[in-house]
Amino acid sequence: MSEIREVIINTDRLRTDEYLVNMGPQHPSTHGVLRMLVRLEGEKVLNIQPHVGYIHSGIEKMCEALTYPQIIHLTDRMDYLSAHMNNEAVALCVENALQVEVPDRVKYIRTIMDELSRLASHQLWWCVLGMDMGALTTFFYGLRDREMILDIFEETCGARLTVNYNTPGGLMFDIHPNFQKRVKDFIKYFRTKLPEYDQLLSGNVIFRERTGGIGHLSLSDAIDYGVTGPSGRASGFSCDVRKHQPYSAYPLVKFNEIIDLRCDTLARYEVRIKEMYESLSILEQLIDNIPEGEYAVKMRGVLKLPEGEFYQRVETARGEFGVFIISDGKKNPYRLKFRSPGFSNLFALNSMVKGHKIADLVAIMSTLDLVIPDIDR
Amino acid sequence: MAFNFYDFTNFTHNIHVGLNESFSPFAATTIEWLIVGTSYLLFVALFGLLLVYAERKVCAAFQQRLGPMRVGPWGLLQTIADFIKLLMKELIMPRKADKFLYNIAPFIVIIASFLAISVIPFAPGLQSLDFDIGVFYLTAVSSVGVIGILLAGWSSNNKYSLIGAMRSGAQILSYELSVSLSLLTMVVFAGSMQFSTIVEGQRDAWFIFSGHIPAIIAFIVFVVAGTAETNRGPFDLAEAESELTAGFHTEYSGIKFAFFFLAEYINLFIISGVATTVFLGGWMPLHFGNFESFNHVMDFIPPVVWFFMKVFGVIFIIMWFKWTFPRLRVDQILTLEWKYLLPINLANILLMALVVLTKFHF
Amino acid sequence: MTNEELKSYLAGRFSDAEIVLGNQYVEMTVKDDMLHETAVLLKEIEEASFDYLFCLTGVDYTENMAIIYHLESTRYRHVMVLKVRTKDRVNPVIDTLSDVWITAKYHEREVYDLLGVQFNNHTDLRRLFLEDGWGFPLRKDYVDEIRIVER
Amino acid sequence: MKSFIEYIISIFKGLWTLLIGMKVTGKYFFTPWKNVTQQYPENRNKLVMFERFRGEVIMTHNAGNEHKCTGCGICEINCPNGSIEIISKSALTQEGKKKRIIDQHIYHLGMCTFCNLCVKACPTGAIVMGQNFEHAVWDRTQLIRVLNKPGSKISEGVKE
Repeated sequence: MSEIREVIINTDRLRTDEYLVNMGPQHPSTHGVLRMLVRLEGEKVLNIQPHVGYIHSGIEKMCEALTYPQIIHLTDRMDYLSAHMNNEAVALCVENALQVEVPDRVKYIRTIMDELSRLASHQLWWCVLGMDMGALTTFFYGLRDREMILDIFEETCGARLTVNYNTPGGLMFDIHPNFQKRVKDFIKYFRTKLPEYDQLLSGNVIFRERTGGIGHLSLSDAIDYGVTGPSGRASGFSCDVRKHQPYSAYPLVKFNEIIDLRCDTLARYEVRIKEMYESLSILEQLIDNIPEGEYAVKMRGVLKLPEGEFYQRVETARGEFGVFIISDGKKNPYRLKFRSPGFSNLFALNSMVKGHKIADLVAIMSTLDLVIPDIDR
Repeated sequence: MAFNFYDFTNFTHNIHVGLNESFSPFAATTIEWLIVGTSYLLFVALFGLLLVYAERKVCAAFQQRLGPMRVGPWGLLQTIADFIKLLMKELIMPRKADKFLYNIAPFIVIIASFLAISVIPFAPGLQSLDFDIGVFYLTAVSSVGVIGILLAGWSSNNKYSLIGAMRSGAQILSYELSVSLSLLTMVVFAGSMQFSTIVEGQRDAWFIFSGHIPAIIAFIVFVVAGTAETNRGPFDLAEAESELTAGFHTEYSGIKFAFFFLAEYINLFIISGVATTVFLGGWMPLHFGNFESFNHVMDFIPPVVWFFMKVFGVIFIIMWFKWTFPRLRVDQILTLEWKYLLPINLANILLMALVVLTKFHF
Repeated sequence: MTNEELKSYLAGRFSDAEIVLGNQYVEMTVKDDMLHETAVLLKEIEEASFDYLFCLTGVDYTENMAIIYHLESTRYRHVMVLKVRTKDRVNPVIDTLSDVWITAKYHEREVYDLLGVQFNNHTDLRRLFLEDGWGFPLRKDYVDEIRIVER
Repeated sequence: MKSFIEYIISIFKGLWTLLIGMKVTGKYFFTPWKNVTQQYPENRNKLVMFERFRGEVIMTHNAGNEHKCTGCGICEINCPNGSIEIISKSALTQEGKKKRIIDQHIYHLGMCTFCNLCVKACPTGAIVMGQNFEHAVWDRTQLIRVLNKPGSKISEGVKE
């Protein structure tokens, strides 16, 4: 209640025909425990205030007491849909600090895993978007296809979601003998299913009417708010870390950075759909060429980073993920900061929803693709 | 008492005569009311359960799932178990709810559905109300239900419920127009508002075939508007669960929620039943001009079976809509009605009048 | 610009700032009263145009607090690190940069929440994750005997 | 007039896209044998987990009830959540020397995040990840497990 009063008192007063609605923490479309204080006039959204922190887990504080391999396993739990990329960010950061060069095999496998989890994440995003829009069937089609990727993860990494596959200096295990065959099967299968996604949702007149021209986020706003990932690229913000500061095997593959200048919900949707095609093409380029070699560099039992500051950026499915380690030479970091993409993306929401309807708020939020533990950390 | 699957007229007539012989006319009428009322209640409850089960299985099949499989063979008893669960649940009322309106709302919704169901002819002789203004009556009572929805949303003391109810009000009031106009098109064609006459007029060919283009347009408009009027499918704005959690029935639990739930499925049945009666020949078998042997085989299937086969066909199409399309936004739903369906409908009535005047039909 | 060019450019432009070439990026430390002015210049100057703030970190260095800004230019794609230290540790105060980069508004709320750094002129300085009266968990002297189990 | 034609065309185009969508769902409706869901408790007998699946930490014992755990405590150090506790005791070797051996390898399943760090760190390969994933119990105390079986001892030839 106090916050509601605060809004009434501090910001401009509620007019007679305006009212406040709490969306969340338990609401079907917030995808977790996010609460938004929505100021409405009839169906029209005037203003929203996101309130986060319902599942704040203090990961940054916990990391100050953990060793680097242990930190990696915690990053699974932030953006659980991009677990591989989060793992990789910390692993790369530690490797850069220790100046360890990992074998090519590791780079290739890491890139393949990144793209697989990007695909899995985008699939889940697609089906959840459909569900938020009221097309419930998309949910099951998306999950059906995602299941194949999760099976690949389970076979090679031993877990489906919290994989913890990267370690400083390499990988936890070598790939499973079936890995390449399964990935190839998946690529073949998913190439036939992606057009169905288009037929079911992208082409649908109701869907296009509902998303086109909704939720405008201009380029300057996107940069100012730090909106990255597919959401930022749909505003014309060229922010793909894979292109600008390539890591792992990304310098070796050819792919396009999908940029859309329409800045609306439909653009954010189409950027992600096109990114799925790009991910498939990256997988096709890499999967047959995994070089032979070691799957991990032999590292010391207790990793101690040299004194200094180390930053590593990677591109997760939601945008730019950063790890900032300040080390004082001990086995655990002095301060560790995660720059999570969802955090910046969420707060751009307010500038996008003004004047739209409640249903648009749900659609816009869906195309931002928020994962709440990523925001709360 | 002769029992005949092909024509219930004698059967119902015999009951009527038998009751009048044994009791005074007043008592006989009362007993008839009770029998009819009970049979409708039973029918609605059982058919509602069946429809819920069918919806789950159909939606599961669309989504490559199996649907309920645990309770009973193929999960057949699942909805009964759910119904028992709903009966046993606690009835919770929000603290500042308007008690009287809150309690009465589910009944208004379900009574409106019962009123509407009474004019639908299931088979020859199996129709409780056969007005000469049947179509008019149907359009009138089917719009009463929205009052219950509005009351439910208003009295719940919940903003989500209120938004849902207001959406539903705007939606049903507009789509009522399209439903009535598309029915009116067929009334122009049939030349009667009485359901039995309308069905009788389709003995040789169903209206959707004999009325060709305008009838098909009217059918499509009717199915779309009917879907919207039952708050289903892509038009389920009133209970859009990703936006409004559960819309107007957010605060209802237990049997009161079950009433809303049941009413939704009865409405689905009514819309399909009316579509069947007016466009698809009601309980009339499928006849093709001069194919005598084919027509004879079709006659062999009892009219009740014909009626329910067609009803399930229409219900399946409406379910197909629901499980395929994304939901519309509230302004788009009104755009669809006022800028698309209504002009099409008006033009269609003119076209139908022309067709009738020029006798350019089969 | 490469890191060396950027370093020499910044050294010429901001004479009283301390500029070093770190592990990856050029790191520039400014006085806390110069922070806002420097940030505006970094964003506005044509050659620098650091318009994208991608990371804002608060650090507790036991004698004072540091705020570290990671900046990137979306036009030239060069990256620099802007650092500032507060004068006081117990009641650290610093100028907000939320009017320069909007995203800083929320990152600063996070820093305020976890480290207790006050930002001058911040329009909406409330706690982000934790309740009022929780304490500042990322400070090195934070103790919480109930929730933190030392091993 | 032009806008009127566009209006008519937009209706038909819209209807066409809707029909395409219905074609996709309809295709799956009429091929129910392609359903993808599995009925979990019923298919339990046929359910095979991947060999690397991380369900729980177990300690392998051979036929003679011998394990390979020396009680060195490396897994305890490597565990990020403190879900492993090693309680050791001192015992006399055959030569009469005093030596620390494992008494109880306590594993708190409720705290475990299945990160595989303990298994990776174990110098003798005593603990491995098991495939069992059905961890529901009635009482939280049942989540605390002792991994070395009662009466077990360290097998011969394991390097200390």
